[in-house]
Amino acid sequence: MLYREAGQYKTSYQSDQAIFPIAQDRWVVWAFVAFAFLVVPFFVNDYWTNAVLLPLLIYGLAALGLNILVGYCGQISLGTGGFMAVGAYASYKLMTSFPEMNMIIVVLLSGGITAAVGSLFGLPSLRIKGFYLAVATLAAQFFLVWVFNKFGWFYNYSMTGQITAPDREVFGFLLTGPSALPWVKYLFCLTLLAVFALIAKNLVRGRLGRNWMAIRDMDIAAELIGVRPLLTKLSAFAVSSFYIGMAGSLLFSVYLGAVEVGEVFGINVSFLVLFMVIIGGLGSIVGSFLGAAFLVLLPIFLKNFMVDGLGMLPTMAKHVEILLMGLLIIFFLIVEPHGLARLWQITKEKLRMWPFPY
Amino acid sequence: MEFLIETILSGLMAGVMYSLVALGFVLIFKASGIFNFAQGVMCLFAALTFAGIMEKTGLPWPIAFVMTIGVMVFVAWAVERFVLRHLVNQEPIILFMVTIGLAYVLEGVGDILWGSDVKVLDIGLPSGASDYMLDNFNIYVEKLEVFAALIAAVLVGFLAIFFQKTRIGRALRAVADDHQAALSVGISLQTIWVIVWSVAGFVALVAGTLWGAKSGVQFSLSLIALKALPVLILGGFTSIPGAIVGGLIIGVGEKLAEIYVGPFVGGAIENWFAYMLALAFLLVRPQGLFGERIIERV
Amino acid sequence: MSAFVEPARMAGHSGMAKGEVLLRVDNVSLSFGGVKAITNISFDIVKGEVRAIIGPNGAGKTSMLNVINGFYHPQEGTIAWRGKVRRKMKPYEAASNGIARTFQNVALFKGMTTLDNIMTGRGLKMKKNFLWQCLHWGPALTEENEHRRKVEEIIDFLEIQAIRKTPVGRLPYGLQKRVELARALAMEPELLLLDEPMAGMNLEEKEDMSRFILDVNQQFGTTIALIEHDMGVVMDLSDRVVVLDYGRKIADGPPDEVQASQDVIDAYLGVPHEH
Amino acid sequence: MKLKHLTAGLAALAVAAPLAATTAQAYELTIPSLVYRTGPYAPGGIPFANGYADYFKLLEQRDGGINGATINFVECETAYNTQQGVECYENTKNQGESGALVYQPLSTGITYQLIPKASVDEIPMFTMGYGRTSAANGKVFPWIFNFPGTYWDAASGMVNYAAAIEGGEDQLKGKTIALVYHNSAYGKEPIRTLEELSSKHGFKLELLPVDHPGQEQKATWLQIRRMQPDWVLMWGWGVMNQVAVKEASSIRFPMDRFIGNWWAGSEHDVTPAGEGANGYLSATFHAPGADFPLHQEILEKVYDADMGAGDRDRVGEVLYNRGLVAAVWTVEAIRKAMEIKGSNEIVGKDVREGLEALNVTEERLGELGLPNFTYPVEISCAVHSDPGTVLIQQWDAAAGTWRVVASGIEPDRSVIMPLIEEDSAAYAAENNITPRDCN
Repeated sequence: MLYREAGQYKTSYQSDQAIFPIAQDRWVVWAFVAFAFLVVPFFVNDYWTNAVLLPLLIYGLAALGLNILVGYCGQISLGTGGFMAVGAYASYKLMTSFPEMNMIIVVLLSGGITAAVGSLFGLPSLRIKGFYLAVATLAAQFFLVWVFNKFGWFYNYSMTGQITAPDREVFGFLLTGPSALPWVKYLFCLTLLAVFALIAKNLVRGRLGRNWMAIRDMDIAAELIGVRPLLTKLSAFAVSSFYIGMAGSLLFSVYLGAVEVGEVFGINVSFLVLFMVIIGGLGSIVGSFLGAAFLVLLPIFLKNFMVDGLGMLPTMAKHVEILLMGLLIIFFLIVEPHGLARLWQITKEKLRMWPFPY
Repeated sequence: MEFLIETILSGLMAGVMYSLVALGFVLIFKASGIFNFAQGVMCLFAALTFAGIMEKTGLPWPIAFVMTIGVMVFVAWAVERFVLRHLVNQEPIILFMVTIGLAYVLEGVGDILWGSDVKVLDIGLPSGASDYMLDNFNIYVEKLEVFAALIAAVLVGFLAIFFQKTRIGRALRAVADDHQAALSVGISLQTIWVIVWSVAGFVALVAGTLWGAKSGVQFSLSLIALKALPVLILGGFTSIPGAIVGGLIIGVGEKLAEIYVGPFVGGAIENWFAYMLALAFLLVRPQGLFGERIIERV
Repeated sequence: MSAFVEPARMAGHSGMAKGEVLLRVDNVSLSFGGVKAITNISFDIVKGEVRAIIGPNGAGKTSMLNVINGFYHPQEGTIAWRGKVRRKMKPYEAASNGIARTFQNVALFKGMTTLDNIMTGRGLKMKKNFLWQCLHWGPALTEENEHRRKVEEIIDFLEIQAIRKTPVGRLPYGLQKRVELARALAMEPELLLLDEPMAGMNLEEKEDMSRFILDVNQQFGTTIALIEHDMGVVMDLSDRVVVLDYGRKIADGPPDEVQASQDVIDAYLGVPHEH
Repeated sequence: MKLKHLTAGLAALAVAAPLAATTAQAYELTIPSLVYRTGPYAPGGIPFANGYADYFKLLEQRDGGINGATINFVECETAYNTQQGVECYENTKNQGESGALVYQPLSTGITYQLIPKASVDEIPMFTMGYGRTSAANGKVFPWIFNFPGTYWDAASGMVNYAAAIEGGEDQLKGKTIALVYHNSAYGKEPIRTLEELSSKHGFKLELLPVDHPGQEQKATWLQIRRMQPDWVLMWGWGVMNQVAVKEASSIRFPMDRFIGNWWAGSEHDVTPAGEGANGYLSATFHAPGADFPLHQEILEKVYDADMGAGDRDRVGEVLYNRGLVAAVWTVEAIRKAMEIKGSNEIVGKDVREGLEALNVTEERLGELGLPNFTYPVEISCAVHSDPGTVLIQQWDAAAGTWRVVASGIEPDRSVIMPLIEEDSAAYAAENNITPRDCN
């Protein structure tokens, strides 16, 4: 009975198009945001930040970016790992070349560089479609990883090819390096994610977003009503890569602090982020977060539950975890092929009817 | 000159090994439009089961082989019964995602049943350089791969007869063309899917055995799928000859690139080169070499 | 009709007077891999008229529309748009020149709501740049709201208020056709190409659609070229008719004249060709 | 503080204090073991993890712990994945009274990721013969220990073995040595040293990278067949090793001229190649086999009690012994730490002291049940990797065992030490580290 939209009249187009048109939704979201920003930072420790929250936020950002490309514009990409690597190496070069540069600028510029690279590899999308495109983007994945592994300039000619993030500050607080405090890292990533989630939402409910979806749903018809396919697809590649590049930059500088390209940005990352997008819900901002949460939190939860809770051997627990992840993916897709976001939406609709379903 | 011939021959042989993996993808895509990401893991799972049965029971390999086929048929049945049946008419990307879930499940089950150690698959397959070629022509040809090429030829011949001459085969082609039509001539879609996945499971067993003979059966076998993907897009998702020809082109192309171009750029280029080669082909023919032409209408 | 609509504002932007030639097709031929779809066809469309293109199945009508809006490129012949001759043009260029169309098989964006589908039609008219769109605030928001108002006018005009927020994939066929018309209208086109707007509709729906088409033509002054099978509809609606058969033009003129033509009667009755 | 508390509601956030039972019992030492028994590198990870675990199990069974303190052995699965490694590290580092005492991350990626963190968290890392070579410089990397030898020691030792077989260092002049390496940070480690050695001895160095995973190496071995190198060295891992050994035997490369490093020389690397692998060489720093008193003790006290981590017949495999020796050195360092502190209630910081003062003599090895098993190790503040001496073992396919064919091969530290100085100085500069002052 509490969750109702009856009586909430929209008096302007603006309020009709608001992100959360229902007042209860808005309160819940504001409460959640307030909690994330004002309460959580006081309680996070190393474990929560490094093992749980940072991967969640960073993969959330990457999934959001990929969802723009796959979910909104309909172009399947398996180059995510490679593009994240671009972001990571861009920020390494920026951090070491310009030690004074503000980390916000570093992250944004890394995103920008990735956007340029992403658009370049988006060019074939004009001709190649569907799974053919998906496999073709693997060319970007393998090529980029090879490049960063091969050319010394990218890792400042260190003898091993590993890159390590030096200590950098943001507004006087240490953000990168081993001594950075958990809450600084957490808040930095959270803020970026919140701002760019809002921007993503704005884009997809505006002209560009409609053009992306038009291309996704029927590219020929879109072209006939004046959507330029190349420009639109490339813009999706660019925006998506921007997000993914930022995620790569954060993954390297804030989260891991040291990476090796083939291991951290290998093809499994490309698949992982794509899983997040599909499990979460194609074409849904919330879905990106739900998908990231599912694939980041569930394995940790299962592991801790089985090892500490049930006392299983870690190895057996790992095997069972892989098996359970597979079963859950299949189960969720059968229950709701359109992802966790749709499941969430259905729940809300049911709630709206409750307790009188008819 | 000898070396060039040797390189090309090796490329062709390696190509056949890729084609064997790609074949499984094509079969399933052709009959059900599913991009079966689990194909690589199926190779691993089949080879693991094969090696595992021999190791645990000590049975001679032909019996273990037949038992493994039985397991793969069971997997096919289970996939249809518990997964595909509930997802008829879903979008391709959802079906793709489901096969990823399937890959996890098979990997988990394989690990739990047989462990993660390397298993040596010693069933007397020929291996090592062919003495005849090496002594007479100074050309290195790997016997295992010649054998693999023969197997591939037999397999493709078998599949061709199966598709052209048998009732089930014709039904499969009908399904590939039009699900509705196939239903209307009284063929159960369920049966067909079980058969196709069984055949793909059998192909996976063959590919897994041959690759496993080379490196021992271990987790990395599942990664050979990554070698098959460029073959697949180059040849076209729906064409069996495409999988073979695509494999040969990729095999030769990447070997030539690695040996003749690699040294100038620091080597290890064959992985991405295969994809770039396939990408270049796609730019000319977006549906792959033998894929069905995509006609756009409004 | 909605009181919001001001015909003068919605009318085309060419400043051309009624009765001038808007589009001229000259000796156009089109073939696919040796099979001729259109052979040497010429006709014109005059500003402000309702022009029908009719003919039996496979006569090349849809191909003709595809040529006009740049989806197919004819091997021979030229097309003059507002007096300017062009040979090759991308579909989105046609769109920005003021040519809109609907499709034989509904080509809506299935995953989007009615409102969003129609809003895509406004895309060409929206000018605010990427950064403003990111913010969805200030000028971008004002622009978005302005266009939303336009779209609401069209929604009112076509009487589809109730399905505004429904994903079009869930709508019945007749309504989908109407949404498609709305999307085309949102472009404020000068020339509106309608490919069988009434296919698959029942009588009532056909009547509604006919009324909308006439209203669009009369209220907004939009020039319309339509393909239709229902001869009754064609005769009622159109000012002039082109008849195609096997890719050739066999008649051109006012409805009653065309109806009387022996070639047309033969074509529709299936009399064998002499050549 | 684990995710499972989420289920108990957000209140769990407040329950940050460890929930360990605090009955007045013996001090408990937390020994984390980051293992990978799954994923593509599992075949190498499993025996190592078993050896490591079995030794601690033996101490529990035989002595009830170490010097009166009990052992809390925490195994955590990383699947050789950096991000899972981070989770394991964060999950285990504050466990128990002692907190994690020392880490063996067992993967290059996780090692690099933890190098800066460990020093802040004051937990030493023992990256035995892997990880960052220049961490041997204790002045820059006080928290990292990579004895008994680094990759550069291995590379130099392998070259010296080749020189010995050829008949002296001067005989290397004009010879060709090919390096087949895993195309990653790990595989690239020896290149710098080999380049130096190449210019010193005048041999030609050919570099042949193999991309992960390395199932298809035709192109690499065709190149080797064409260039006919006198020696092939390999820095491989995972399936790459098995395929390389098989390819080498297929092209009839003389196996006794093919040397793998110490991660490319265990039983599972050679068995798939069958007879063809006979004669394959590999560097190592400890003996293979189970013919040592310690192994017998483990079989009696651990395996007979059905508490072994792996299969009984795999005790004594090369990587099992490596896990075992890692555990032995770790425990010796812990004992040393207790000795220095004069109490068994030690924490990570103390173990670092213990590692730095470690001195395991041959006599001590004998007491531990490992006579003539490995070299005596003596660590100092400045050098965290001694002695660097290399063994070469050879595979006997018929017997199915590794045999030591050369021992006591000293690396060319006159070449290596300047490189270590150079690389660690670069690291120090990039990360604003002021090297410690010590000798």
